[in-house]
Amino acid sequence: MLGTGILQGLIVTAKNFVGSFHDPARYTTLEYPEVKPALPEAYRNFPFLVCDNATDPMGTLRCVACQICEKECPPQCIYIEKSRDKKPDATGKLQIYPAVFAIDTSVCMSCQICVEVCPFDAIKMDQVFEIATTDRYAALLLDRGQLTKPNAYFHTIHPTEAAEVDARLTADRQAAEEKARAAALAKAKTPAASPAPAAPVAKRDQTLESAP
Amino acid sequence: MSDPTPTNPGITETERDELRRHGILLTGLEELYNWGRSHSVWPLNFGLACCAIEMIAASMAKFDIARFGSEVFRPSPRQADLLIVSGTVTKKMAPQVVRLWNQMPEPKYCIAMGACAISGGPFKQGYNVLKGIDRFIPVDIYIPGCPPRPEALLHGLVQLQEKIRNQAIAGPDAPRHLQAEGDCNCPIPECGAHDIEPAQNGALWPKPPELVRPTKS
Amino acid sequence: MNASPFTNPSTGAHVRSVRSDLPGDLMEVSMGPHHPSTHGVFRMIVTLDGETIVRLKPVFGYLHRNHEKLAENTSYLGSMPYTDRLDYLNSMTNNWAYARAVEQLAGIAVPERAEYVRVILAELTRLLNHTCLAGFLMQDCGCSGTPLMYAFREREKILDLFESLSGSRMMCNYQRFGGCRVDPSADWLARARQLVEEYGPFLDEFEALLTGNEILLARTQGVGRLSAALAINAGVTGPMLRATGVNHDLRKVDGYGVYPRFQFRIPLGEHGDVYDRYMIRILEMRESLAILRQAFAGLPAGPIMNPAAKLRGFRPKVGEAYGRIEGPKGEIGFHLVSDGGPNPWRYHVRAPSFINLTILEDLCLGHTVADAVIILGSIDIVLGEVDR
Amino acid sequence: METLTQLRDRIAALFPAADVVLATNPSPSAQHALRLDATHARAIATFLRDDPALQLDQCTNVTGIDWPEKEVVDVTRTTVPDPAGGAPRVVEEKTRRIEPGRLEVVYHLYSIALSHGPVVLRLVTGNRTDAVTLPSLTPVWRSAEFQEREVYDLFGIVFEGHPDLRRILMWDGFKDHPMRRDYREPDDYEWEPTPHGDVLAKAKQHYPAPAPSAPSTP
Repeated sequence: MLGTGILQGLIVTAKNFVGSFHDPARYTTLEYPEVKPALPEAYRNFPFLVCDNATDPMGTLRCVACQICEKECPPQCIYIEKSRDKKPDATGKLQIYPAVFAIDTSVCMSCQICVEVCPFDAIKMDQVFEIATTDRYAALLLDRGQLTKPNAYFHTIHPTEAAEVDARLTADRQAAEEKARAAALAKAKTPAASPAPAAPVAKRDQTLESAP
Repeated sequence: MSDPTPTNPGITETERDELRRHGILLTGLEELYNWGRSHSVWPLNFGLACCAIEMIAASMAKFDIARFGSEVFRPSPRQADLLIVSGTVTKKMAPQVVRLWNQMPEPKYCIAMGACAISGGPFKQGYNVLKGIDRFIPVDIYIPGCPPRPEALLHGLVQLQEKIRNQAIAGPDAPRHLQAEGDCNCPIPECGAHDIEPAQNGALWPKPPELVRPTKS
Repeated sequence: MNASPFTNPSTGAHVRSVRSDLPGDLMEVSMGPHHPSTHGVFRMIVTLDGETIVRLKPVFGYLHRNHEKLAENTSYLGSMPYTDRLDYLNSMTNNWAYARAVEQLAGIAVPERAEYVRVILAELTRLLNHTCLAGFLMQDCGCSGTPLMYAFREREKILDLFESLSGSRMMCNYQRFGGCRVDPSADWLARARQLVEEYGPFLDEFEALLTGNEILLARTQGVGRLSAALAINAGVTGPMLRATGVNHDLRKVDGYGVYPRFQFRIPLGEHGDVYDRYMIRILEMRESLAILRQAFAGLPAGPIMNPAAKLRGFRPKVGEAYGRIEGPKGEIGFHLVSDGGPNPWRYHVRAPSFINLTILEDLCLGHTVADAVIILGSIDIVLGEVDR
Repeated sequence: METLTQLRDRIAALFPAADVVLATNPSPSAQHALRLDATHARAIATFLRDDPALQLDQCTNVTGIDWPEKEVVDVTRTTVPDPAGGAPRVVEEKTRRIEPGRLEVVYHLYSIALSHGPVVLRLVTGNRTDAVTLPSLTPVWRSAEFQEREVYDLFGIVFEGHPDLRRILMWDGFKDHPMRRDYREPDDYEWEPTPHGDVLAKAKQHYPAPAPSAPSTP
């Protein structure tokens, strides 16, 4: 009969309308500014730099300015300049550090490739998305100081990944110490032996390309 | 001439909030006017690219932009208050975007949503991509992200409402539409033989802040 | 019927006779690039006789973002997130098509589990795309709001799944050459399985809302007919082609991935009109649910990435490859030419909705402007892919 | 389906004047191609579409490729027996030659009726400047219509016999062909806060000259 299709449709809308008063599956509105969304652990927005010690963020940056992320970043929104001197990193080993590290969040496409290619677990994805601003230049071009966040923060936003990273870094560190101790022991036994090789820091990729 | 909007009405914000909770509204003309304006920002129904889908999502049930008074997406620029530049503006599209902006009546606002609208974003090195819509029209709020979540758009909208609420209705700080010689029509670029001409609106896009970068080899 | 002066000699499409007692001038109307119904920044220059379309020229390029040029200056991996932004509703299938082209180019094997996960994600994407399309089509028909709102309610559920797996709602950047980026957890799979179980009832409800609606039938049946011969010759693929009755689905024809292991049917249309295109998509969603159930049941354990696949410094040998899969909109293919360097020498996207638009004029001739809007809606275009 | 070599022989028998070359593809995809000459391309294409054993009724993909002029070094290795009776020496002879620039169009054909493919066709222009005309295959496959327009727009290949050869992605007044390798995009690099690589060189012209002894900020 003509009109049954329309009636059937109206019944569906009526069901949804009535259902929206008692059924959470039909009332899906998230009252956003009052109720913050429950972001999944994997959610990514913009990158940040991890430092090991919150009290001395610049001294304990994991980044060693290898410039891999700068090179691999598809939209080219990372800018790194190497330091001329070296500073001890968290393990006490002398390392180059980034003198300038800038990310232009007005360009970044949140693709996470910088995180995937970083051999030092130094750059991770943040989850802050409430960053609308009236100033395009100063507010969206983030420098080293604005980008750096402590490892504890990383643990709060990506607990699983952070735990994995910590376990891996600890294992690497222990292996390095082990090796250094063995080398020192060997050196003590045979003073004429060649000096111990540098402890490996790179975990995934040993062949770091030097910057152009 | 005395200031028509006294900055100190003799009552603190907390007291005023307390009164408001009891149903007593104390307001000035400026506050009432801006309150009305800020809660009825009607956007133009204008989607460009990926971000437009998130803009539509923001207007749908889950994010419900109607809670902010902005659900009335107008198809015609003549009825709209807000231009949400939601996506990549190509050089071929730039004249049309500027024309739409010029067709909108004052007071009007512009939100650059997403990386492409702000700076060209991931596509900024492309030959047909405009490196930011603020080269041609004045932008009030920038929302970075690729694409920003619908919540981020709502956050940007709240920022815009905040901005509207704090605008004076008289004096030199008043918005364009209340200024006697306020003119917001932007010159429309033309598609030339190799590029759009002019490549930017000189009045809006002055030299960007100087950025001293030690020259890398 | 009088022979129309507007018969298109190459295609034979012609104009229905219009009221000849009211002679008047033809009128040229530019629809778009800002038009509320053109699905983005698409423009049609329409010549009208009264309200009947006698000529229609599509104008593209308002979203030409130089994807191909950028990809030729980026590494193979660096182009992966850009493919998300081609057809921004279906990033997972775009990723897969690109990954498949590179895997063919370099001869990379994909672990079995990754193939299953890809099928699961591609079919979820198909659900998402077709649901949204139905909503947008209804929007074009004039029922503004309700169907689209229901469609987006379901879309959000699928996007939540994508987000918790890949980290982003729309731009997943999930596939890699030789596998997938992260392994879905048991918890994620349980959630996906639950969504699939709930999707059938939603489709029933969605169909009760729409399919029998007399206004919808009157607006869509017999509108925008496409013949099978023209569809094949014009390279039309996907649901558009199958609505004309041609049994051609790359999931069956090429049998890529692990699709040959699943039992599913290919819905075919008879008339090739807007209604058939709408119905094909609804029926395809039901088949997708069947594939998803089988994929969940058969998902093997094992690695998700081929350990031999390289992430950085990937340089395929000289050669070229054309890889294609059945995306929700049709055949999405990538043509890659390698000169042995880190960047592709030539990178071309065979965008289904771009080529499906070839026959837009033939479909619209003789119909009214209002019909042109729903014909365009039924082709299912996304401008990011049309213009690239 | 017959192999591409058999197909080439069949075409050569049917079109004796045509120059059909089998272009091998060394990649694992093994999608080899037939390079046709411009004069017979449309006749051969029609044959491929209508031949009952082939029925390549769907032209899926049309692409242009730009091959600018480049210098190629050919290395020929010859094994020279050592006259003294030792191990034979391998002598490398390097010859340099200039590979002329050219533009190429690639068509990917499939058969929906018989479910086979792809057969890849290639057409090559004489050079990159004036001899850029190729026959259009739009009369054979309608799907080539917009794709050939795109190739014309981005690469500047002129398709003879195309019903409506206009720019499609760029605007009508645009003069360049941006997908060519030697295309230079307009200079709008005045705000590049994160430059490196090519962009750094382009952006440098807009930078203020750095202070001579400015130390990098720690």
